[in-house]
Amino acid sequence: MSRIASLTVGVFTLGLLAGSALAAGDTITIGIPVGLSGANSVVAPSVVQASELAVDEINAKGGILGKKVVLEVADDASGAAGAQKAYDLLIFKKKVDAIVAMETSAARNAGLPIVNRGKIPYIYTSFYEGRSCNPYMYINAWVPEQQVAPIVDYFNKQGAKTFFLIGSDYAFGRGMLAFTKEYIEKNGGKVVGDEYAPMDATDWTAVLAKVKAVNPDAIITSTAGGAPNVTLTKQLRAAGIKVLYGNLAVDEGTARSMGADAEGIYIAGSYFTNIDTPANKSFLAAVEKKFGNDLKTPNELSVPQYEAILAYKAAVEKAGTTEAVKVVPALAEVSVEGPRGTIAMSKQRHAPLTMYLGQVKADGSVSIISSFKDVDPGEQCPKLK
Amino acid sequence: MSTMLEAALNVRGLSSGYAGAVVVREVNLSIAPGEILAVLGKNGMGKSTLLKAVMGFLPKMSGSVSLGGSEVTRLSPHRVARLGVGYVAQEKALFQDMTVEENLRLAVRRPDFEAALAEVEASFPFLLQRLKQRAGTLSGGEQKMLLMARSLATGAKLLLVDEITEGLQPSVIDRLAGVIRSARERHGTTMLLVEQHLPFALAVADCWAVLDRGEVAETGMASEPDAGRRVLKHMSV
Amino acid sequence: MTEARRLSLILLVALAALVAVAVGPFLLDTYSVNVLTRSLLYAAVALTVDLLWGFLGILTFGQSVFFACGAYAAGLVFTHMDFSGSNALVALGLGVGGALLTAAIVGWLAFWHGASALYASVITLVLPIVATQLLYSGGTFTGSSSGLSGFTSFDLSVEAWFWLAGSFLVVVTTLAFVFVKSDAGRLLVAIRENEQRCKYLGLDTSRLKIVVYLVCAVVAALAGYLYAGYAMVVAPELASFVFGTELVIWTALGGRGTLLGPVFGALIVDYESAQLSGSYPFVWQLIIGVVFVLVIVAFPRGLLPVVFDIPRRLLGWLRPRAARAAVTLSTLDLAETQGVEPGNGPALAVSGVAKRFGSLTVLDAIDFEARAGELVSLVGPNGAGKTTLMRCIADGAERSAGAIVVNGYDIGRKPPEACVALGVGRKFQMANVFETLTVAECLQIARARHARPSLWRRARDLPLPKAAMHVIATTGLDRQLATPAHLLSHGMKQALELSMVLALEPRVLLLDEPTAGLTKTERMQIGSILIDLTRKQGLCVLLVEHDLDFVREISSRVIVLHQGRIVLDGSVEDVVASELVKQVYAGSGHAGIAHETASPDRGSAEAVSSAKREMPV
Amino acid sequence: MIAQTLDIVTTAAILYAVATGLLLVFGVMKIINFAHGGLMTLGGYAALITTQAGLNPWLAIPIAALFGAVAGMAIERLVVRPLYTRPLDAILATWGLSIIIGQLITILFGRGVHFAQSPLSGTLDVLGESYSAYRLALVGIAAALGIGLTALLQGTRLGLETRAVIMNEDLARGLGINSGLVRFATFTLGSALAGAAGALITPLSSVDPAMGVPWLVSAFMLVLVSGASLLSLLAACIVLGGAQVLVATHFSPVLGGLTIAVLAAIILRVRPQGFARD
Repeated sequence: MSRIASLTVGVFTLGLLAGSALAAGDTITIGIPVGLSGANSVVAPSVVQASELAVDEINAKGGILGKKVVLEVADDASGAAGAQKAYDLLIFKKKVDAIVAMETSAARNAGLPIVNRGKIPYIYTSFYEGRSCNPYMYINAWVPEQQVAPIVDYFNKQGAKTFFLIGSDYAFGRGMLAFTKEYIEKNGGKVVGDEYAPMDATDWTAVLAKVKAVNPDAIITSTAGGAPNVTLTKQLRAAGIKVLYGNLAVDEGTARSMGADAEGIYIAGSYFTNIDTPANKSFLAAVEKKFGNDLKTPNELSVPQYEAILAYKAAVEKAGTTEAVKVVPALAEVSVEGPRGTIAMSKQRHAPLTMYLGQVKADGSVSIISSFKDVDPGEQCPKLK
Repeated sequence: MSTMLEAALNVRGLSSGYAGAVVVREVNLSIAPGEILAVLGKNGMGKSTLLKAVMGFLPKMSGSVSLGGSEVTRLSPHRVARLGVGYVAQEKALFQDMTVEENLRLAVRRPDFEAALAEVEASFPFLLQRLKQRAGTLSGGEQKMLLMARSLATGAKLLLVDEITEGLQPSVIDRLAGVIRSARERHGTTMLLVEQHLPFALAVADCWAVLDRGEVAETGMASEPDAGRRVLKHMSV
Repeated sequence: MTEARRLSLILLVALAALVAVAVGPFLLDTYSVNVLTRSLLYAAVALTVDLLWGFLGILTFGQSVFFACGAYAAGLVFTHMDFSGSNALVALGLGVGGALLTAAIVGWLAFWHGASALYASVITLVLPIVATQLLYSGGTFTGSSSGLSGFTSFDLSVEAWFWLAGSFLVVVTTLAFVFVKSDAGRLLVAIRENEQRCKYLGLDTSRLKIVVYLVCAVVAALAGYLYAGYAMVVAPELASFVFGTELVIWTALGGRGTLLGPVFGALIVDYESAQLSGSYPFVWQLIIGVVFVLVIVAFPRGLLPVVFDIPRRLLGWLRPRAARAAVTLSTLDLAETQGVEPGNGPALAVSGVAKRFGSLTVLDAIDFEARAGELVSLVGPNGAGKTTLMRCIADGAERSAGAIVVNGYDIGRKPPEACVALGVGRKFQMANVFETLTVAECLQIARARHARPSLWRRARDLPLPKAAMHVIATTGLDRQLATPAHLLSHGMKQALELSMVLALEPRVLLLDEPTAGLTKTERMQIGSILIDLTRKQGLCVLLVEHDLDFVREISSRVIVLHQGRIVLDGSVEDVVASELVKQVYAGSGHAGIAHETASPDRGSAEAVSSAKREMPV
Repeated sequence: MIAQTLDIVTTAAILYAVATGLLLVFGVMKIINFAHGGLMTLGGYAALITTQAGLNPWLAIPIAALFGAVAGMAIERLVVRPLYTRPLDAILATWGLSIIIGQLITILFGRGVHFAQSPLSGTLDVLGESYSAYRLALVGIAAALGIGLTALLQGTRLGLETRAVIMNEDLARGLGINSGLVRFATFTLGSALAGAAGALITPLSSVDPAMGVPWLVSAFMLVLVSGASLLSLLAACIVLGGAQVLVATHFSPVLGGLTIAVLAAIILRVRPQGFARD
């Protein structure tokens, strides 16, 4: 066999040895409780992929403090009971060093008491209704304060005076719209109606009847993800309602799958696939390369997951240890360069974010209309620094 | 003992009843084709139970039942019925909420419903004017006549009729008697009539059997002059 | 095995279980301790499902709501009022109170006189749907979908919580076990088996159901309260229909009506799901679904009994269930008899009673009186309305018009159980007993109205009124006390039911064809018993009977019903002599009996009745 | 006013379409088929496959019905038949089946939300009120369904025999009717209707493994208050569906979501036979 060949083989085996050597040394384990089943199971795969990519990249660069990083994924069934099992499994059986979680609020709340017992760093990476505070927890996704402004401001510019708010009757829906209402009125707009339907509602007849009755300039919705969101949009279109339509709960993927019905919907977020930055481009290239055809399109929920793991790496290296007492404060001081830009969870455990306003095109793609730099999360956890 | 293998109905050592209660004990009966047998006896002596057991509604604890030589002991009611047995229960024998016609159609399995209607016309012509009327709205007597008409219209070879005369006016009873006889004349239909109405029974039947506490206590020919008295001593006080 | 031995044995097992709980945390890893602590509490709720469904026959989808009730009481109080010893008590009170209130409303809806089992299930199905929705709409107060969390709670170690949950489960299970094996507990099975019979034994089954339902609600609420204290989080899914059905699934898998089955079912399935669902979430739920359907269809008794049967079949070392109830009967001395005092006037007075179904009149203008010590026979052809009349006397809600007075008390619109309290005892036509219970147990239940059954003990001796003892002795039932009723002969069943009714110490005894399907000797026995009851015991007996010979032997007086009316009320002789009665029997309406004088069709009949033909006998 | 009337009518139509299958099964077999929701989901996915295959969306309805029918046959033979004597157990077993169907679908198609192409979109003008065309179409479809079923029950031998079994099974058997076969046919038809219903609601909602469940309880309650009559079901749908719309519009959609269940429970409490004639 040729020299080059043997050389490559040699290098390859060396690489293997190095790898195994790394593996042999003790590792850092990151727990990923996520809704593999239940409501979140739609986005869960993309979240897992983002986590795997982050870990691969870290290990490729020699891990954290020379230790190999390992992932432990557990299903939280998108609910409280499942989350309790998942957190018990990760913290007390798998003995993870930290938890990075994209979950429903119910799952997060169910997990927090267990995190308190386990005393480990915890990064929550899903946008949510805000004001969830815990000494071990950081959040790197948006809250109403950051999400609502772009849409409402834009609608105001479009001359919208009267708004109609529609939501699912659950924490996120109510939280978002409560803030939205407040914000609209603060900016001289008028909320002519706000309606909440049951969380699993698939029939919006009555709500739409009211919308038609008051005929507002703009509609802003914040329903549960998946079915309710989709049924509302479909029925809204079927009812022939054609006013400005801002949707606080739809993600790029869902919008795309809705096809024609989604056209014209305004959505705000901290991440869209076509954000034109080198960081995002290289990120997309990396996932594409790693997962190829199995790739689940990165989105508002998976990208923060990716960035959170990088943030944990940074914090551990800053603290020089994985001990929670040192890592937790460090998390507030580090910042990472991610697809969404520079993210630092420096504001009362939350992160100022660059927000984008987009509109869904006929082909389902989202065109970015404008961006708002480093929108502040506002007063989230004044008790925690 | 019967030697007629082709007996239209042949019941051998039949015992049956409900939940552990043996109501019919070791009954032997056989009816020749075209013969009419009246089964008499007081209430609670097992007459209806006998019919239900023959039809297959009740489990047979022992014994066998055969129709025209073919064994039907283990068959379910609808199979027995399809072998040409018309069963007229004592109560709830009509679909009250269905029309007269529907009640007829349900029973009539042969394709030519017209022929069935012709049969009805022969027996109770008034029913043809009431085809679209709900059976439940017919008077008690009319309902019984519909029952009779229905069982005849099916062209059944064997009819099992349970107290068709119960609570009927004499005129109606006479009419039924006439119909039954003429039907037998024209089609040679075999019949087993469970009866408490002695005169009617003896008028239409060829022979009779009295059930007492589930057992055949006595049998005889309707033509015998003392038949009435012999039956009567089992019947009343 | 004496009562004391039996109870101490149960206690011993319970103690063993407590020891297991005590050492648990030292043998199990922290993870298992955490998971099991919750499973133990779920198991306690599954236990209540079993009590309601497995024993009482009420399929309930709503126990989750009571669990959530306790949990949310804690969550709400600790969140909005902060945690403190006193607040903990307030929360406990609210949780239990809330559960009781909800259960009372549901009970009132679901267990009213004559509500079907399906309807009861429907109500328990609507309950969680409503509850969950309310929690969702609670906004920040209930935390809506996110539930409540981050509240402080009892500062106990994980181990302590495990011990608490474990001992709670053991205690509840033990109490439930002792209860269902007790005399009172047997009532549940009786109600499931044959609620109608229970009512006619004077038991207010609706009330009993509601009471059990309330208790189960409280147990579930307590479990929920502990859950919230331990998990420090409450979420709407605790109240959900899904959790409700999960409880049913665990119960079904473990084995309904076994108490231990559901407990282990809950523990194993919940613990395993924690292990496996992580790796294959959907497959796991698929497996659960398949196994569940399989069990329902193929092993309705659940898996625990199957597991126990295998060794029993193979080795026979687990001796089959010891012959139940070594009960000794004794005659109740007259001092203790509690039957109603004979009121003044006739024992039974029926005036102007009528019963109509829509336009159809089954009974009309029925008037008669019967004295104590009188045996009145009701005769008449089918459809004369005899049984209907019985029903009207035994259930105030039955008749359409008229009044019925028993022992001087008007029964008004009272339900059967209340009529029994006035001294009415009804024996049905088809022997109506508790098929799966033993003779002794059937009799005990018949006495339950008088001798309040113990909630934890099994009575060893059963004092019965003289009349009942007489029946039992003459029929030899006393030799079959431990035989399950469904194994009795028809005659014995009739006798059993009769003695059950007599155990009520009735003043007015309604007997619907007590001799139907009996052998000659059995009929004679019943006859002599009836004579004794009336002549010696001074009962007033109303007897529906087709067998006029029998009537003649025993009866002082006969009432003939025909087409819903009384056609004759007199002595047996009057009846025998009566032309009318002959007509009634020999052929409705037609004059003449012997065929010579019979219908004009006769002649033609001869024409068709052909010559000699063999009639096999 | 007009809009609200239309809402009530269309809502009733949807409920009617969803509940008929369940009613048929309940009427003949006296058991509640909790797999109805699962079968609807199945129908929804059948519609999805159909439209994705590029076939005419209207075809989705018969194809979904076919899927439902086949599944129904299997269910009746394997699970329901042994449980005729245990109605409460039948509820549980069929509930278990709906879990199985849901999980199988999830494993095959994933948990994601899909969309079947709608056969009809846009709005129509009704008395100056522009209204969803498909909802209006549903009224027609539901009516056709009702008329068709009535014709089947009133006009055909099978229908006649089915009604006979509903009214008095023993009598029917005595007249030579194979009630076992009738039950089988009925369950199959009921399942087919469930499948069709699933296809019918896809344009209004998304296609996901849980799509049938929210409808199950409403359908279930409607059937309980209707007994075994298509006519009383119609009445129930209009009254309860109407109540739902009114409550949702004038009070809150949340209460609206509970209206049918709660009202039905109360109706049954005061009048056990519900809307059915005594």
